[in-house]
Amino acid sequence: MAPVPIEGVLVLAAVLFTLGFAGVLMRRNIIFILMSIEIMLNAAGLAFVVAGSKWGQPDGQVMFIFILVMAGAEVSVGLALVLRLFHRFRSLDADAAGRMKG
Amino acid sequence: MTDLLWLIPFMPIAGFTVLVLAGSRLPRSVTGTIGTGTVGLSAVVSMLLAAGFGVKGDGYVVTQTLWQWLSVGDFSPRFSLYLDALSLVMVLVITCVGFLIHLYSIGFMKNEEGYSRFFAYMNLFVGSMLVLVLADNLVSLYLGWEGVGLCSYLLIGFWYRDSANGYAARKAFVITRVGDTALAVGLFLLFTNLGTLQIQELMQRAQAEWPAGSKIAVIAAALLLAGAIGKSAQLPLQTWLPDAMAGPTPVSALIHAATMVTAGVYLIARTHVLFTLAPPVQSAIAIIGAATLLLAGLSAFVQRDIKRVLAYSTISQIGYMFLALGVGAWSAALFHFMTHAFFKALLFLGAGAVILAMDHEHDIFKMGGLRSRMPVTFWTFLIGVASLSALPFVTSGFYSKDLILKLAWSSERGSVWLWAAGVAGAFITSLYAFRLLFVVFFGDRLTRAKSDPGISMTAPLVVLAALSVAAGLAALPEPASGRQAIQQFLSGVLPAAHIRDERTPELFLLLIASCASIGGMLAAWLLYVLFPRYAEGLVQTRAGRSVHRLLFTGWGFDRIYDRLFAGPFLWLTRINRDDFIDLVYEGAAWYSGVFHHLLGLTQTGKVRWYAFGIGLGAIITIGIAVFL
Amino acid sequence: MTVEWLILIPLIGGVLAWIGGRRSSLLPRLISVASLGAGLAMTASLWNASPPVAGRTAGQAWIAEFNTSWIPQLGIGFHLGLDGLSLLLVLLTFFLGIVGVLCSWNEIKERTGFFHLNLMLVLTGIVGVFLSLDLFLFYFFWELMLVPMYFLISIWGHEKRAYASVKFFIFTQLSGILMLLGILGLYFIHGRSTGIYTFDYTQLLGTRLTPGQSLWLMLGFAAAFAVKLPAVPFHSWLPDAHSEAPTAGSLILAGLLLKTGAYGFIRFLVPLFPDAVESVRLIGMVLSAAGILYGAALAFSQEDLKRLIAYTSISHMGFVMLGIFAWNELSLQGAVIQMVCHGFSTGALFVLAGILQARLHTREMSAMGGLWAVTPRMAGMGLFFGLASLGLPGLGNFIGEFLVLLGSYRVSGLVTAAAATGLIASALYSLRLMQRVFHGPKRDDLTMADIAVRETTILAVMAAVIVVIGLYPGPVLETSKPAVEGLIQKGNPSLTPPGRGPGAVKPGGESSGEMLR
Amino acid sequence: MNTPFVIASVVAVVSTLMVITRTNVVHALLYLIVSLLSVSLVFFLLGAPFIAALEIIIYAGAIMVLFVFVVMMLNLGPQSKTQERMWLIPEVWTGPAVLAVILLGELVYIFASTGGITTSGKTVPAGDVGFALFGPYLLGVELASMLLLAGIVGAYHLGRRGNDDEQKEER
Repeated sequence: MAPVPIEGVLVLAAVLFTLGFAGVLMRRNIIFILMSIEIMLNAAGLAFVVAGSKWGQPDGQVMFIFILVMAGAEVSVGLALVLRLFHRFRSLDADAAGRMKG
Repeated sequence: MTDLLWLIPFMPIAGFTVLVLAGSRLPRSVTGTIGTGTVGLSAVVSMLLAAGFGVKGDGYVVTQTLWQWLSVGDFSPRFSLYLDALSLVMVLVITCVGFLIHLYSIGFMKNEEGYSRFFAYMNLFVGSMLVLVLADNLVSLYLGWEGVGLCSYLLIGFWYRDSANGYAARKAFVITRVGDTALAVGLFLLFTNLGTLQIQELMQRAQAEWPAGSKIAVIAAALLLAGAIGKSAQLPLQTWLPDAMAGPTPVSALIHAATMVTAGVYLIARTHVLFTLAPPVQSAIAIIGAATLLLAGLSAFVQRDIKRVLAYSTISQIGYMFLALGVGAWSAALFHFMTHAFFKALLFLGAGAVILAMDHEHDIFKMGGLRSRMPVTFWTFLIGVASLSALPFVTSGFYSKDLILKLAWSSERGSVWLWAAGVAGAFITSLYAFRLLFVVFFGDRLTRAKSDPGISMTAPLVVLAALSVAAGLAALPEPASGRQAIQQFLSGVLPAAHIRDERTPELFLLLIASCASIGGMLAAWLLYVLFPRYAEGLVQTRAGRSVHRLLFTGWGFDRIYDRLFAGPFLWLTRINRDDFIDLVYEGAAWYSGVFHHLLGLTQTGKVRWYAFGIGLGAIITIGIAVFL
Repeated sequence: MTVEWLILIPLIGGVLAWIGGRRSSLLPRLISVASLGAGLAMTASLWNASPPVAGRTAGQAWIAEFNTSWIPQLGIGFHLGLDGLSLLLVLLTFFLGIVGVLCSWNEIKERTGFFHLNLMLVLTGIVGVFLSLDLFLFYFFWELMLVPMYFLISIWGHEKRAYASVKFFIFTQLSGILMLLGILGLYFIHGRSTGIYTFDYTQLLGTRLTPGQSLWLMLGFAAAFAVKLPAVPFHSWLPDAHSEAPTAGSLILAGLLLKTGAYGFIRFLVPLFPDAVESVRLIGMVLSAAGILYGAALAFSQEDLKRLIAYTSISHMGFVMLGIFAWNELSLQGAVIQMVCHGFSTGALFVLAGILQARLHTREMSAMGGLWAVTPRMAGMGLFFGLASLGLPGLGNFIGEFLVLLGSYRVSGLVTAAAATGLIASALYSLRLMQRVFHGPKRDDLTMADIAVRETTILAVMAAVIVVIGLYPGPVLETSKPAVEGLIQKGNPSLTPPGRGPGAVKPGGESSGEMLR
Repeated sequence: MNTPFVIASVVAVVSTLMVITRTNVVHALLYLIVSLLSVSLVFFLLGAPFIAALEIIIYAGAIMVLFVFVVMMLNLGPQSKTQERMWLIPEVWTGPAVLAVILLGELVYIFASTGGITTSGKTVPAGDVGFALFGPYLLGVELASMLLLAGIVGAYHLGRRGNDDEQKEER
């Protein structure tokens, strides 16, 4: 099969990243925000891998692994916080926890 | 014996310190004797020293250095006293008249509270005046100059309870201070250009270095003149003297008639070399003198308060002295100063006696017919008025004023117009003088009045009356030089006036002058004794009323100065009370507060708002990185 | 040996007073008075021990000197030097310190220990400023003065004390930092050009600076000194700090802190940057003349007694600044005399204001009036010090102002004439003060005790000093003569070593032909 | 052009779009899983089979499952649909949408200018990745392990029911 064009993948990563970013801004439900963050992380990982594949070096993939690890840790702690938030504010509205302001 | 010179100024100042420190505890009689005694002692010492001078007055000088006041770089004035013929005349008049007035005020202030404070200030005044007159350098002269200004402030505001007196005192001090500042700047200029402030040295260096009429000499002389005008209440700084009558009458007699107001005359006489070097300034003096004597004379004519009449009369008489100085007749000015000191002090003390008798009634139209009730006061007041209006031959005023008029005509710097102004002034002077006499002492007795005051008040009146007649003797022509005794006496210090050309019509001038004074008397007789209604009628006419108001307010100078200087200054300072520069810093503080508030608003606490911010930041930075 | 003790004594006194404060409220006062008395005695002994003027060669300028290294790596030395000028000011400091302690004897009731600690720390800072000859040490003491004074105002002050103390702190701190920049700039330039990095004043004197550098460094120093000696645009902290501070606080603020600014100008600014000062000389003089008139105009319209006195000290310090910028022997000696006498006359006025406030619980002059009958002795004193502040000849202030104006006339006649009108303005506000507070209608609703023996003696001593300086200023002038001559030598651009920046400008003496010359 | 790549990326984009726009959380989750699978295909095409496998196992397998657990625990399900719809009104998402489009524009502008480079087409076997991991990146791996440990402890501590301040809350 024909070699994959770099900017094609990069554009894909950019699109995914922006969609994830838009998701973070648009949704008020914290779960959706976390999911969008996952999308953004995944898009970033994609960019790393495609860079690595361009030189045929494993470094891109090593970076992806680190991102994976970070994403795993982040989701676990994030969701634990979401649980606490839910118990505390009885709703998943991100703006409910807006006490620190002014 | 000459080293007793330091006693003259020291005695009154010592009296002042004693009275200030221990005054309130001493009984009144002791305070009185201390106050009067010190001035008396200086009078005695000055008479002893006068003996040494004799009549020859050939530049005989007594000096005594007390201590080195300052020595900084090339400026090293010494406290030293310099007594020559000019200062001797001044010292004699100050101490003798001062002594008489102190004697008078023992009786006058008998039942006033603050007795020791009064005598303390009076002693301080005589002390500073003596320091002024005996100073041998301009800095200690300035010290005496400000000292007398201070005492006039303290004594005008003596009855401090009434804030109007306080206002009059402040007005006097501030206006004289304007003159003093000009004098101070003059001192700086003289020192910077001539390197010394020692009067005698200064005069020699000025004569040597400055050509006549040079710009620097004119400026220096103008500044000294401004100082003299401030202190001697001449045009345009004369508005404070009529208000200064708020003080007790002996104060007005001593300070605002006899001594302080003539300090300006002394200054000009002392530094006459400087003024001869600046002809325009000298003619300015003459013109100021002439203008002042006319304006003040006219204002005196319409005053109702007995003391204000005399105040305006003082301004007018000093105008004569300035006229004399202006035309270069230095010794004539001094002669008029001496005679004026005597008869004006006499008039003021007489007025004080009248006021006391009418229990503090000042309005002359509420008095009348005091002739029979107060014979001694009447007769002494009559001599005073006669001398003021220069009745020919019998009064000393005549000799001194006639000398001035003669020299105004014949002197090199004089002119017919100045002489004419002088003669007109003479007529007006005798007009208002005799008006005062007739209204107060003649006519039907309107109100009750006590009889003559005690001996301690009448004695000075009698002595002063004698002096204001006897002083004329000083005009006796000297057998040798044919010039008058006083002129001869002062010739060592003050140069004789340069006569323009010899053929001055001596007799004609004498005739005109005496006609003026007698004419004024008769006119006053007509207006105020024979047809008093007529004078009233004249004032009621519309033109009469506006002229009357103009003259009454001293030609409206007060209103002009209020609107020109006092008003704007007060308004400006009141508006700027909280210091607009402070608003700049307050503004800075306020703006930082606003900025803080705006920043605070951006922290809404919403997670998505912060994400939005991050995104925006990313876009902007990428945009900058990519496109710029 | 003795110079560093002048600083240690108040410091130790302060700490002891603080400790003493725990036991009894009287002990700190006694300790403070004792230590300040000791300091005064030591300075006095230094004064008459100082060799007569003739004996002292120009080189050995300092009456007493103490120099050890403090942080050698950075070239910072603990270098103290006492010459005629600083000796007079240190004497003034100790004297006013004692007066400050005495007049707050029954005014300060709570936490007297801490109060006296702060008071003594301020005094230590001030004495340190007057003695230090190392720029870093100078800056150290400059900041040391600030914090305790802030506490003095903010803890024991009156109604708006928080506002006043913060404003005072910001003004002085900000300008202090600008001075620090100046010091460091000088330090590095000197280091780079000569290789030795040192903060020592005597070595930094000769640094070769380009006009641009010299101007900017000078402006850095000038900022701090102009704020402390309130030059007009930077003066607005003074009225607030004075009216809100306790009597001792405003006494020390007016009497001493303003002098540190003037001292800074004389000792550091002009000698270190003679050309820069030469170029801004006229501007400086115009600014000080404006300061004189503006301070006086504002003093005239104040209703609060202490604010009025504060503005008068702005006007008086304007004379000092005029003298400094004219920079010749006459004007400098005049500035020294004016500083000393202003310390006494304004200090005394503040003591009086403090007494009035203690009795009437207000500073508004509208609540006063007619006090001459009620308290004749206090009124007498008030009259005396009012006259001193309007520059009555025969009193010390007049000598100061007269010499300053005489000296500055040589530089520019017009500015001096303008400054001389300040004499009229000073008459206006002093007499208004007298009228509103002491004269006026009788007040029978006001029954007040006249001033006590303690206060009378303080005021009498200060009055005596002013009269003596007025009539016989010889000794004071003699002490400051060598110091002033030395400084004029350093500060006069034309006399400094050749090859300094562009052609040396004509010395102040023969400036351009003024109309009035 | 590489057709499987195009298909995979189209699927990824569409599914991610659906993730954002769904109101029901579970649907969004499933779409997310689809998106992750398509991205793993792209990884495979890029010659990174090990990463593709990891993506599926860890990302799609573990993390998404964790999400599902939490969603189930909070039983969000259908009844929160109305609330979601209320939160997703146009005036909420227009702003972020515009911002996202601008960001996309900038990124695309950057990437488009790289000009026709293609991947080397050489697949990088898992062994190389292993060698790299425990070669130069050894430190990174250790740090990653510590990160995971922290994640675990954090999750355990925060997730524990019966936490004292919660007790306070309910009482």
